[in-house]
Amino acid sequence: MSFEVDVARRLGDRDIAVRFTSPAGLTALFGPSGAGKTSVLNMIAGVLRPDAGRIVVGGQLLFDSEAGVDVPPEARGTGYIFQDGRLFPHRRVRANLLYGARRGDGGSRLDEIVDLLGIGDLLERWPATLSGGEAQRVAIGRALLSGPRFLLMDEPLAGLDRARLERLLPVIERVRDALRLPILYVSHDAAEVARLAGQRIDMGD
Amino acid sequence: MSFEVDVARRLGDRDIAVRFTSPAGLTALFGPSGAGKTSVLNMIAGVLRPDAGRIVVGGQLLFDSEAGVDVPPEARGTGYIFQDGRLFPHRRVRANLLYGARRGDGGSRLDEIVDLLGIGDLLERWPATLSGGEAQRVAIGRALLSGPRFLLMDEPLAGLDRARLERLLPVIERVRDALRLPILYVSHDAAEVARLAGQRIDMGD
Amino acid sequence: QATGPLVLAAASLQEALTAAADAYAATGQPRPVVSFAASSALARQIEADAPADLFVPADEQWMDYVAARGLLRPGTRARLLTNRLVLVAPATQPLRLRISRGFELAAALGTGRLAMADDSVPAGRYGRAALTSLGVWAAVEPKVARADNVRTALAFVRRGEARAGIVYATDAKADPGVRVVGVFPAASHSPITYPVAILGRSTNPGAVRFRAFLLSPRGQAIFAHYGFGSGRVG
Amino acid sequence: MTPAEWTAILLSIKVGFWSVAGGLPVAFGLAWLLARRSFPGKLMLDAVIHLPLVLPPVVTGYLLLLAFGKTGPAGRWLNDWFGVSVMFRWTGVALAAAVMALPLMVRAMRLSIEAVDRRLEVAARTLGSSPLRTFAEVTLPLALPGIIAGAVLGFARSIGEFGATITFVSNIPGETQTLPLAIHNALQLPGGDAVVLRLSLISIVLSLGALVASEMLARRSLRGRVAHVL
Amino acid sequence: MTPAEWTAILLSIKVGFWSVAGGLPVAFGLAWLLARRSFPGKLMLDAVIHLPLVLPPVVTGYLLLLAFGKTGPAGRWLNDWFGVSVMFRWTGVALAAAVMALPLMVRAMRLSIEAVDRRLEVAARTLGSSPLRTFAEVTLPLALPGIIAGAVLGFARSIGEFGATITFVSNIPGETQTLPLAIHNALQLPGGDAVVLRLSLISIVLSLGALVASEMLARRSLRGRVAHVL
Ligand SMILES: Nc1ncnc2c1ncn2[C@@H]1O[C@H](COP(=O)(O)OP(=O)(O)OP(=O)(O)O)[C@@H](O)[C@H]1O
Ligand SMILES: Nc1ncnc2c1ncn2[C@@H]1O[C@H](COP(=O)(O)OP(=O)(O)OP(=O)(O)O)[C@@H](O)[C@H]1O
Ligand code: MOO
Ligand SMILES: [Mg+2]
Ligand SMILES: [Mg+2]
Repeated sequence: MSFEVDVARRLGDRDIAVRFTSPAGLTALFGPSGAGKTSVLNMIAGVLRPDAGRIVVGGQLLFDSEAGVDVPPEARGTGYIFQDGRLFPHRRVRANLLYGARRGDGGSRLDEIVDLLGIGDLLERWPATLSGGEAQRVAIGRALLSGPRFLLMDEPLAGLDRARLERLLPVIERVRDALRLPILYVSHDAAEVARLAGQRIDMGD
Repeated sequence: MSFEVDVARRLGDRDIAVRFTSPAGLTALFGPSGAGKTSVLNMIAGVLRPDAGRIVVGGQLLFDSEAGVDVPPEARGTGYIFQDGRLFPHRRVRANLLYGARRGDGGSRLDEIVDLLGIGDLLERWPATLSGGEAQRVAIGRALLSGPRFLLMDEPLAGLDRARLERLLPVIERVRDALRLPILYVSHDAAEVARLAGQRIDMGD
Repeated sequence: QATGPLVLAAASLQEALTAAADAYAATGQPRPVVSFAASSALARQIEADAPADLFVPADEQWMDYVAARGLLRPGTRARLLTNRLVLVAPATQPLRLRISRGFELAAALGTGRLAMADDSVPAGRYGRAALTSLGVWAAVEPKVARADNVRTALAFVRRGEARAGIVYATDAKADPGVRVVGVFPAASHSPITYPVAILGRSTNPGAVRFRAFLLSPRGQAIFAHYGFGSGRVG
Repeated sequence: MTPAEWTAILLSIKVGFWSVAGGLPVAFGLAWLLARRSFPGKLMLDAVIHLPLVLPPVVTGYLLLLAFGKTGPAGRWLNDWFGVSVMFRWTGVALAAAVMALPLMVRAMRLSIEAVDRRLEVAARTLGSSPLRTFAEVTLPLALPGIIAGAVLGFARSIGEFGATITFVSNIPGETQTLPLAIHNALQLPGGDAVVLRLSLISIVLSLGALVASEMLARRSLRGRVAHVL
Repeated sequence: MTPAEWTAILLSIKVGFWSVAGGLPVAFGLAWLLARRSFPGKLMLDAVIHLPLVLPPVVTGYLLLLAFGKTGPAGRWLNDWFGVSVMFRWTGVALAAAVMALPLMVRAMRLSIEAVDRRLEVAARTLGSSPLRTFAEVTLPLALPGIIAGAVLGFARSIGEFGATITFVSNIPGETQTLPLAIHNALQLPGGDAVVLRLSLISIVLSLGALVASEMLARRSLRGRVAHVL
């Protein structure tokens, strides 16, 4: 089973609760703005603590409120592409890309991924000088290079142009299939979801 | 003429240069990531100084390097929806929405716009607690309420779900037609652009 | 209601002069207000034309400084008090030593230190002069710990951080934590005197009266109680 | 507590309050200049602001005496224009305290101004906000942590200031004798330790009060600014 | 410049360097605790750190004497375990300077730590970075402006420290006589003004050097972090 998620968390006066299991390579998390998609990703990554529940990814138990299990985020093996970018402003693009590579393969796939994302010209640049889409691609590269056991992608392709998108979708498909990384994917684009996702989880409002 | 833009600016080792006039209500700025779309919007808003050029919007001269005209940003009457949100973290949602309303109609359209954007429940919340799409909608509301003479929209609908999008597109159409506000609109969605835009400017790479 | 004169006085006079001001006030006069600080700071305040009435520094030097600038009321400068210099040791580690020409102070200190005021304040200059005239300064100098005033030197001795110290007799008398080893011969240093004078810009009639009180037998008796010698004799 | 001690305590509070109230706006202006502008002599200005930190306090006090004494340029100016003098007055104490606290206030605020996200100021400008309004409604509140920190540091420094004060405006009970001067007096007296201890405790309580107030203010000002994550 | 003055200058530099080098890590740890943790007694810790600011320096010096003297608890401990004493030694001067500078360093760093965007730390954790590595590679460099400001403030304060030093370790030329002590001496002597002026200028030049270095460091550390907009 790729994802077994059963979590509940109160945020302000909203109750976020979701329960799903998905055997698919890529599971899409679908739902309107404010439904709680990012919160669910945060809980799986271990950066937002569920009030109660249980999280298993790729057969590994990450969280269980009853058993008292709570694996710290750095040990979960997450490749998290945040909705809000979060590049390290004090490191150049190259150093951003390689930040998590210590855990992974030490960045041996740097050239390949840089090429795929079309960010070869940006390696020596500071994040503050990147355009929106450029920063987004660097964030994707950073997550992929960190040797993750699974990917959490929060609208990773929003803000990318069609041409870039057409080049990136196959990459994600390859990650899904060749590397056999379970992916949880948040998107508002039904077509994109239909193309990529083996299973679609709908979060109501 | 809605927009008469002829600007050039060097950014790092990239030369951003674009020249267009558009009589249309809504002009789409189209182009791949890194083409310079945001930079053009910044120049029109008066927050990035062109190295040379001339900017006229709705018949009003905003910038002319030869004549030495450079209207300060607060006097340009821009309604700018930034690619990166930029809500004021120290003000609640309501205060964010009303920040520019002093210039506009004093916020008398607050209820109407809040309703259209579906952010009525969020008025007393702090920006840090908003979801990605919620923040985006508040930013749109803030720009609309500031009584702008024209709108600059940098991928305003990225990250919004389809249902929300379907409700928002008519709003933009109404702004364009009823309020007769010239709009410069950055988007990667060709369909969206086709639906909204009277004219489409392509920025090459 | 009349206000008392403002007196600028050396910090080392604090206890005695406060008592004198109290006694003066008890005679029905407006109580003098006394500002205690380093004589150097007070002299410079007078030079900056600060509105004060009486000046009582810890030595003649700063009075000369003020006098040279014409800031004193002519004919009001007088010698108020005298003091003696003593060698002290911690009460818990007494030192047996007789102060005399070439006495074994350096040896007695061993690896310990001699706390005294710095050359820049009067007590330090008197102490240095005394040790020099007794012929032991060269041997002792490397072991000297200089304090910014006598009270700090006294603290080093009281806490046992210094093996011995040179302070005024008045300070030693007031501190039960130290024992007087001996009194330096009066001839080993120039006389320790505290002058008093009325400032030229003074308009407070109390200035004349309080000055007279300090120099009167009643005033002198109060200072004698704290160990000072009379400035009228000697 | 003797009446004289009470007087010193009240004076210290008054001095602390006014030195911060008067010094903060000046410090904020300077911090803004240093954080945001570049101009010839900027490093010099920075150095001058740091002077009271680098020089022994008595030297600062002496310089104040030279400047604000009856014959000093600032003193003459104050006298000619306003007919006032700070010599031997509590206002002089507040002035000395403010000068000594200035570098601390400026540094704290400068740090916070530099940490303000300028893109938010840009956003305010496009919303029709003048540079001044942007400053007052965006920069200033976002720099609030530094303003609060500056105020606390300044208050604490003012409460503790000794050397410059006694050199500048002497040690006059009821007028310029603040807590540290009273403590210093007691320190010179045999058996004054009990008084030293008592007055020191009072100083500590005063600054503790300022600390508590500042923490509450800081919490209030940052209310809602942090999300729940991690 | 007399040889004695040269000695005082070199000693001041040594003291300034070591008080900052020794004090910064302690201050950073404290700043981190105050910025990020809540624990019982936090306000008390905050108050204790501010003590040297609030109390007259001579009181701090006297407390150091009580603690680090022969019979004081810290002094005895140092002697029993390491066979050393800081009394009347230049190490005591550095200790006094560090203590006096501590509140300034802590405040500056605390401000910067509080300004660090915690979402970046969260990102680092998800990339496999332990809390410690996250601290060293994300929090620390992002808080660098505060560390630099703290170092400058601390250095300047150390260069200027007088009251605590002379009360704690007295004024021994060549061992504990730093620039402020030499300046203070000169100030007490009629006609010492020329020396006061000369030594004050040297102090100013020293701190100016620290300022220039810090501005360069700050610029380097912020290189590339600001975009061209407005
Ligand atoms: N601290 C908080 N206080 C109150 N409500 C909160 C808080 N944090 C999050 N929320 C609310 O929780 C809901 C879920 O947020 P989340 O970011 O998970 O939404 P999302 O599904 O990712 O939305 P989007 O598609 O807009 O990014 C939102 O309505 C948000 O406003
Ligand atoms: N300070 C800078 N130094 C170097 N290059 C810069 C700098 N600022 C911007 N650029 C480059 O200028 C180009 C235009 O940036 P801009 O943000 O305008 O692109 P954009 O068309 O909005 O892209 P996107 O669709 O990804 O948001 C980008 O390639 C960017 O990397
Ligand atoms: O009373 Mo003094 O001027 O410190 O010797
Ligand atoms: Mg989201
Ligand atoms: Mg862009």
